[in-house]
Amino acid sequence: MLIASAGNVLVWMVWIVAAFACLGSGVAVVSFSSPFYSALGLIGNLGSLAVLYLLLSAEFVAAAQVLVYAGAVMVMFLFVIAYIGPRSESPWAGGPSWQAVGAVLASGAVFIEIVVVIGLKASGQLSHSEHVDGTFGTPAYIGRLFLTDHLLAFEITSIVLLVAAVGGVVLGAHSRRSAEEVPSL
Amino acid sequence: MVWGAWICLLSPLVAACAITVGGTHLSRRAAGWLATSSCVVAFAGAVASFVGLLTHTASDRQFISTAWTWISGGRYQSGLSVIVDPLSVFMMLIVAGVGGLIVWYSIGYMDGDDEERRYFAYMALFVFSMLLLVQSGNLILLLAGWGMVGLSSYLLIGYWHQRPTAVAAAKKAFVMNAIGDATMALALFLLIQQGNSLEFGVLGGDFSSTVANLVALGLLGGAVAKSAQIPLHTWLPDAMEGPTPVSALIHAATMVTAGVYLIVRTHAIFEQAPKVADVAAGLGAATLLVAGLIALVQVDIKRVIAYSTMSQIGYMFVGAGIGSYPNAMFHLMTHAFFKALLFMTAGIVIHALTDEQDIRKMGGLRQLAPKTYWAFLVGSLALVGIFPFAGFFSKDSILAAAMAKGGAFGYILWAAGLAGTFLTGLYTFRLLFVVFWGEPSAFVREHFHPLGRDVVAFSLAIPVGILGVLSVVGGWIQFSPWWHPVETWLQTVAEPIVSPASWQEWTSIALSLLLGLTGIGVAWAIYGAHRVAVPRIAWAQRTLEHKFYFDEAYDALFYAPAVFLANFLRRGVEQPLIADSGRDLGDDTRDLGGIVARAQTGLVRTYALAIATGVAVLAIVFVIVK
Amino acid sequence: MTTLLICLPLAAALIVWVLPLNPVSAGSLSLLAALAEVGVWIQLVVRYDFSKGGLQFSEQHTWIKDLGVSYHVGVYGFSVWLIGLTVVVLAAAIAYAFWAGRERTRAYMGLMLFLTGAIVGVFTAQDLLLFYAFFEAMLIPLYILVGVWGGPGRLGATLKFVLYTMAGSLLMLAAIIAYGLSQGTFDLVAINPVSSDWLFLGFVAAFAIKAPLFPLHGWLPDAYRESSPEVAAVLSGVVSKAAAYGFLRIAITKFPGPAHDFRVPILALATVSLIYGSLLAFRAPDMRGVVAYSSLAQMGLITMGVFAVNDLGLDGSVLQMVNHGLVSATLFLIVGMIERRTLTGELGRLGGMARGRPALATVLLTAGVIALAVPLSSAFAGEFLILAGIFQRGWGWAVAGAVAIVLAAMYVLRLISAVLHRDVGPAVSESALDLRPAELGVTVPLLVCLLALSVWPAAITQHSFRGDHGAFDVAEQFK
Amino acid sequence: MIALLGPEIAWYLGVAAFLFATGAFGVLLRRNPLIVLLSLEIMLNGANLALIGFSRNLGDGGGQIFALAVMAVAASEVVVGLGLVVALNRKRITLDVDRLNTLRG
Amino acid sequence: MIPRPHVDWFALAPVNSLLVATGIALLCAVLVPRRGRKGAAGLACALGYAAAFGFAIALYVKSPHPEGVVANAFDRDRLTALATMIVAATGFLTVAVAYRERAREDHTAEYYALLAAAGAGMCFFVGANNLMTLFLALEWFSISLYILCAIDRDRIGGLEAALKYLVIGSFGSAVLLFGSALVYGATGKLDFAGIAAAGAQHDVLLLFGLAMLIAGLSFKASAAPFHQWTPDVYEGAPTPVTGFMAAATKTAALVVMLRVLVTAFPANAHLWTVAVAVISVCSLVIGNFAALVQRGVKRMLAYSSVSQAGFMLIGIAANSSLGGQALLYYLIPYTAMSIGAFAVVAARERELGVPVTFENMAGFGWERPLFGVAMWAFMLGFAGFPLTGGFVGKFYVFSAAYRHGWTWLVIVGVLATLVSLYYYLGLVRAMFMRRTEDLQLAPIGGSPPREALLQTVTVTCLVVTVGSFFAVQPLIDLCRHAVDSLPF
Repeated sequence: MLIASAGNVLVWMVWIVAAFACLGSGVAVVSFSSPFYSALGLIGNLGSLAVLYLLLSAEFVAAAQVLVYAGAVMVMFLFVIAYIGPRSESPWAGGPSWQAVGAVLASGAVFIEIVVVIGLKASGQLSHSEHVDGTFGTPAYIGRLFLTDHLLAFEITSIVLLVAAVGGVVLGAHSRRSAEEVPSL
Repeated sequence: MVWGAWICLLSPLVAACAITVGGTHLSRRAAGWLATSSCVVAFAGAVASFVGLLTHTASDRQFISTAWTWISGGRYQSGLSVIVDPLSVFMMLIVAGVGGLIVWYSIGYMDGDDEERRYFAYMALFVFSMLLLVQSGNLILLLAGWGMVGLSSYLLIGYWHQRPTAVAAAKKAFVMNAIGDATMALALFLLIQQGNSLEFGVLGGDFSSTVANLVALGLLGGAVAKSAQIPLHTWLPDAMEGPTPVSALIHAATMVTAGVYLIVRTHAIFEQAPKVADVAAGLGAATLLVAGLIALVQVDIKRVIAYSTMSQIGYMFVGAGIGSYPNAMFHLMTHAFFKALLFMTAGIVIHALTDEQDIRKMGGLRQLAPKTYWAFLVGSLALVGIFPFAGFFSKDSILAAAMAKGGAFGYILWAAGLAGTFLTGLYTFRLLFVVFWGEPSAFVREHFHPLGRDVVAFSLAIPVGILGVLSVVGGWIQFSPWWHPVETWLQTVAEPIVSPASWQEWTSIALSLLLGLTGIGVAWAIYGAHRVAVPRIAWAQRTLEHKFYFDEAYDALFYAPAVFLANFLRRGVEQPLIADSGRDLGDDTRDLGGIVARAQTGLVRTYALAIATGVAVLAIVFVIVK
Repeated sequence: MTTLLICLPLAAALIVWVLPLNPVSAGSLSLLAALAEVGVWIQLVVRYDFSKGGLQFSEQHTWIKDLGVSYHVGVYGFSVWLIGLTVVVLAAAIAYAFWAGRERTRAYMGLMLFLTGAIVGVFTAQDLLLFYAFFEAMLIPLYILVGVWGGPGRLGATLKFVLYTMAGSLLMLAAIIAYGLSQGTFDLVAINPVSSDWLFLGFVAAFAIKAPLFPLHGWLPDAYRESSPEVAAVLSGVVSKAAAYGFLRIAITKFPGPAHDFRVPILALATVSLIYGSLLAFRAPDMRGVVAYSSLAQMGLITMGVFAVNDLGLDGSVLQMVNHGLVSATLFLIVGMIERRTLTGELGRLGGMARGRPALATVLLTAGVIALAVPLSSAFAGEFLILAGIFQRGWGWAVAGAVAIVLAAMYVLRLISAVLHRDVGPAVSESALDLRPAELGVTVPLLVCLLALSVWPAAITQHSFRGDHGAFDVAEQFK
Repeated sequence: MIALLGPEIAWYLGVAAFLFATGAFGVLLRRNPLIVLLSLEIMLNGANLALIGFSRNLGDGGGQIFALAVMAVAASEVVVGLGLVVALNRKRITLDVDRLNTLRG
Repeated sequence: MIPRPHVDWFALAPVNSLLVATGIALLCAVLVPRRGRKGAAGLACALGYAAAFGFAIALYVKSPHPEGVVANAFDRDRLTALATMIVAATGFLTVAVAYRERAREDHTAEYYALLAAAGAGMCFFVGANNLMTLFLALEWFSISLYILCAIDRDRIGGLEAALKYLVIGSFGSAVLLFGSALVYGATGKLDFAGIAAAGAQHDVLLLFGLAMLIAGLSFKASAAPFHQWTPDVYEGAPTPVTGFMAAATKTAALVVMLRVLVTAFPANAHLWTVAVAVISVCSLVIGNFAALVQRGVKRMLAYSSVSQAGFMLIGIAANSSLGGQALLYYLIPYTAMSIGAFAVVAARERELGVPVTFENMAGFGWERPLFGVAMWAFMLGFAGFPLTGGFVGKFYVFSAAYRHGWTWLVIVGVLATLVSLYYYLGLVRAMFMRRTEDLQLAPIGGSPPREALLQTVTVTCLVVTVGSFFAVQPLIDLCRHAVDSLPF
């Protein structure tokens, strides 16, 4: 009992740290003026999210998050930023434009609405979570699901990645005759 | 007999079509002869019908021949039918006979005109229309003929279409007549509603007095317009813009008397609406006086005769209005003779003076054209009603009938008629003296050229001669105190509702002769012998010269408002409201489009904002509404 | 038979479009097709059993089975005459276009033939949706015909024309959908009359714009002025009749109740159109204006006849549809012929054309006097019946009609004298020829039709509704 | 069987909502396409957190699978997005989405 | 041993044939020499689409009863089959339109590979039976389209369009995704039938998710107010791709919207019918009004596609079998008209070498009568004139709305049609009523070659546009059987 409640307190503490890191890094991403710092913020965000995933018994997802996202995707980001050179932009300069006001209002509204909706539900279904067994979220568990119930999703994901790869080739490759101007149609 | 009527009706139409289609393949003279001979054929047909009717007993003299159903609407239908009865045959004879003479006369009169063929086609068309009017077996065909004569009259008045005055006069005539057509049509609508038929028999039906009054008023409207009676008379003097034979044929002998025919033909309804009949008589009396007065100051030879026509038709209206139908018809016939004669002699004068019509430039023609003078004199005497000329026999019996009608109204009509007789004598002989007496004026000496001895002259002279003879002897067929074959002939169709006593006849004869002669005498004193100066009363002169301001009044009352209204609608409604409003609406829509398109900023952030807003709104509505 | 009538011109249009013909053979082929269409129509008249009346030569094929829509065509007694009007006027228009020589002959002729088929379709469709389809299909060639071969202001004119017309038609489409679905069928013969005011107004809106009635005639002056004469002839002569036909076939027979309730406002609009059109025709500065506004007036009159909803009015309006169709087509063609010679339609610059041009004068005069409904003409017969019919609904309407007759005399005579009479106008040169044989060949047949109808108007009035009890039943309900 | 320790799912969802809104805010506000892409990632991450939260709440693995798939998709989008940015950069175009407004109206 | 689910290869055959085509085309990029590359890849792509079309027909015939395949992730039913047919036909025609495009020769093979991949994604999308496959398939074809927009990297407009499309598209996807998450959270299910069966219709999470799903799908269907990317992307993308997007994307998005709403949210119909109706009205109003002032033809067509989406949404909003039939029927002439119209635009573009505006369409109708007449027919079809299937389509959607009791929606639709006439007929006016002399441009390279492919495509589209007017009943039967797979 004591262990359980101690575990609970521990989880709470971890959650608080991770959640605030997550929120803070999220805000940082959108508010840093340099894309470089934003990208770093995103890494923090992904990391803290991985912790949250762990708390939710999603071990494999958390691992994938760190490996795929924080590893591969962010590297690509940083690489591109480095390639084109970081350009700073001051999002708040020049006083609030109607676009900025709209942005605050719209995203604020969405946030508040979701929170209210969750709050409405908080005492119901969301207040007690199902008990899961130890295999929940393990790689084996995920792998089984991928090969049975979600076989198709698994396959499609690969196709999406393939398409993206083709896109990367098409868009990123140096054109062989970039100097010549070809009629643009 | 019935076939005679059809031949009579159709032969002028055939001629008209043939001339139109023939075009230049037909020589000008041939066109003239074609038209004339078609009238002769028509006359022959009329005679055949007349003879045919004579072989039947008096009570059995009505035949209706229907070719086919001309028009129908549900249960209402009317045939293309002609009626052969004493009244129609009477009119057929006059129309075809006098018409034929006048067309013949035209061959001479119109000789050398550019578009003779057109003229003769129109003339033939007119004769057809007039015959249709008098022969039609039901009211709608009557109305059809009514309109067709209006059309041919329009065509003929405006024959010299390069003259703006002629065109304007033609239009005026047509529009005035159209007003009459319209009122007549309304009367027919009412008849259809009441009786679902337009046969003549329906008029004898049992109508409420309102209906009878309205129908009679509508018909009277048509009659008044066609016969140029007050208040729809103003077109007739202007119509003198047409060639003189046209004036003789249409505006003297036949068409303008159609109103009288109409009243006689439809007398059944007028007898059910005595007040309207009185109105007809009253209008006739008013017209005969007004026209007589205006005629006194006219300086155009044809206009004087035109006003005299109006005045004489006034007599006929009085006769028809008081129910003395045979007398009205009889006067119609004699009037056809002498008025055609007058116009044709006037035409010869005009022809001889190279188309001059102003009597102030004329004078002394008696010496230059004695035969014309004598013909004109015969016509004038017949017009004034001097014994033994035609007018004497017919006019006086109308006056007697007015007297016989009795009552204050009857005597007023009678008095008006008598006063008219005096005026007739005065203006007729004013014209005669001014034109023919005295020394030839400078203008006459310069321009007069006598007729030759060619076809032209013969075709001018022979019809005049025939009409001259008819003007002398034509009246003798009826002398109401003693013999009345016309009345007997028309008895079965139009039984007179007044029969004057013998003393009334004689009183009227005596007084009207006396007054007619007085009029002639006064004219002689002023214009013939120049014993008395022309009396000058400025305001009266002005009023008469302006024809009692009828034209001005109509202009101000109807034409000007119509034009004003039309212009107002064009500038004030059509342009701003109808034409522009559509465009404005279109422009506004496009502007709206511009606003919408401006929301498309090209900025990706705005697009995202729109989506976010959409989601926020949609979600909150869903959650709230559930 | 009916399908043949619809499809013959459509097929001919396709052939003319597809085959690479030279202008002369394309024109001759089209004319031949138009004349063949007239021949088919004559066959139709001969074989239609007028003593039996009712729907004949009907053909029905499934089109949209689920919603009760079918290709159902057939001919009523009165539609025989409207079809006749269509084929005759279109043949004349095609002949004139051929003679006058239009650029891009194949396209032009094909569109005219297409138009023929569409209009015949309108008059024969016995299914609401099919009717609408043909009603709209008319607009397709007209848009191009006016917009491509029209005068300098053609672009604005077509736009206005199409937008006005479609505004009405689309409301009608809404009404058709509501009506057909609520009744479970779109078949015009089988569908039950209803008493919905809104549906009725939807239909009336379409027809009132197409006819047009005041104040919905904004498209009319421009469209009639800017289109080529033969197209204007078809527009005012035939296309406007589709609206009157709609009033007759749908508005009053399928909506007896609302037609009764709205009779006074509709008659008022019709009367205003009549008087307003007449007055504007009287002051219009050009020939086309006169004919255009007189068309407005005449459509008002025809509408009055239809909404009299009695035997007289209906018979009269059918007759008058044919009359006005023929006469206004003739007038527009003559206007075109005069414009070819003088390069203007302004009355102020014309005049004195009668002298030395007897054929022109005769033709214009004949058409003119029929247009003003001189008694004994078929137009008179039509107007007489209409007004006699409307008289029974209230004498005031007939009086207004009678006033308009007088106004008609005024504007037609003004037109005639401004063109033919008085001094020679500045735009009229001595070298302006009389009508050529080909031009006579176009106008005279139309006039002959009119004269024949004048001799026997009962040909139409007696052979329109006999045995067809639909209209009479409605008339009964009004009593 | 393991019960959920620590905060209830609702808290996780709150974080998810905040992330989603923050990401959206970034897209709406930022002009640098790179940062816009990063913001999009934040949005997707928010959604992923929600999926995994629900997955845990329901004890159903579907949400996790979904989240994994989303990761792959996000990676794909990034690849294409970065490719576009590079291509634009090669055209010497200022990296500012507000300058990309030749297509409008 | 993991029990592998049964894979119904036949059901996946259309998708697979397109995937094979993608693969072959990609191989061509590597293996075939430069000269033959375009032909080989194009052929592969075309064959892929043809095979997909054929398989779809077979599927339609063989799948009278709907069933979920591959662990219930994909629907094998006639709705899928019909939608696949439309998409496959569209893709096939697009290949033909694209083939002669004057573009640099760099990435032709990839071009056709991506075209096939996008088509495969759509074929998958229309058969998606759970939220996950739905999202993934959406991304699949969206990403393909992003790349296709920018395939010609020298065109700045293309890049701009692609970036905009990507940003906004991902934003929309994220919304859709979050919505899916909420629905999943509320019901615990990802598959549509399960969502419907969970009985959570009053759950606020579900409602919120539904709202986001509707927004996300409306975005793909380019319905207002989620449409703003449409004009920019349509204008910037290569014309054949634009045609493909206008026709196929819209088909896929609308069919899926119909399926999702009807299958997964029947109990919330009172909400989403109204929402869809409102979105449809917005589309009609905004699309039409904005189109009024456009000068560029592609841009006008883009706005017109917004308003057309509005019309088709009416069919969804009706929430009835009739509405479904109306939508599916409408799609047939609509896709033909879209492809055809963009093919004509492409033809003019290749003549002039500049973007096509109303002004430089002057005289086109007379110079190229086939294209002119076809364009005329397409415009009339968009405007809902008879003799084109557009008329019957409008008739059907209005009928559906009326049956649903929404006469007001019919009125709005009617008024929108009226406004739309202005620009549709405006294009006809530009083509036929303005003279060539008004044109201030000299065509590049003299008289353009007669393009048999473009002409064939145009004629095909013309035949479908006009033919669907006459052959209504067969097509409606086709659509009715397809709609029968949905639980109305």
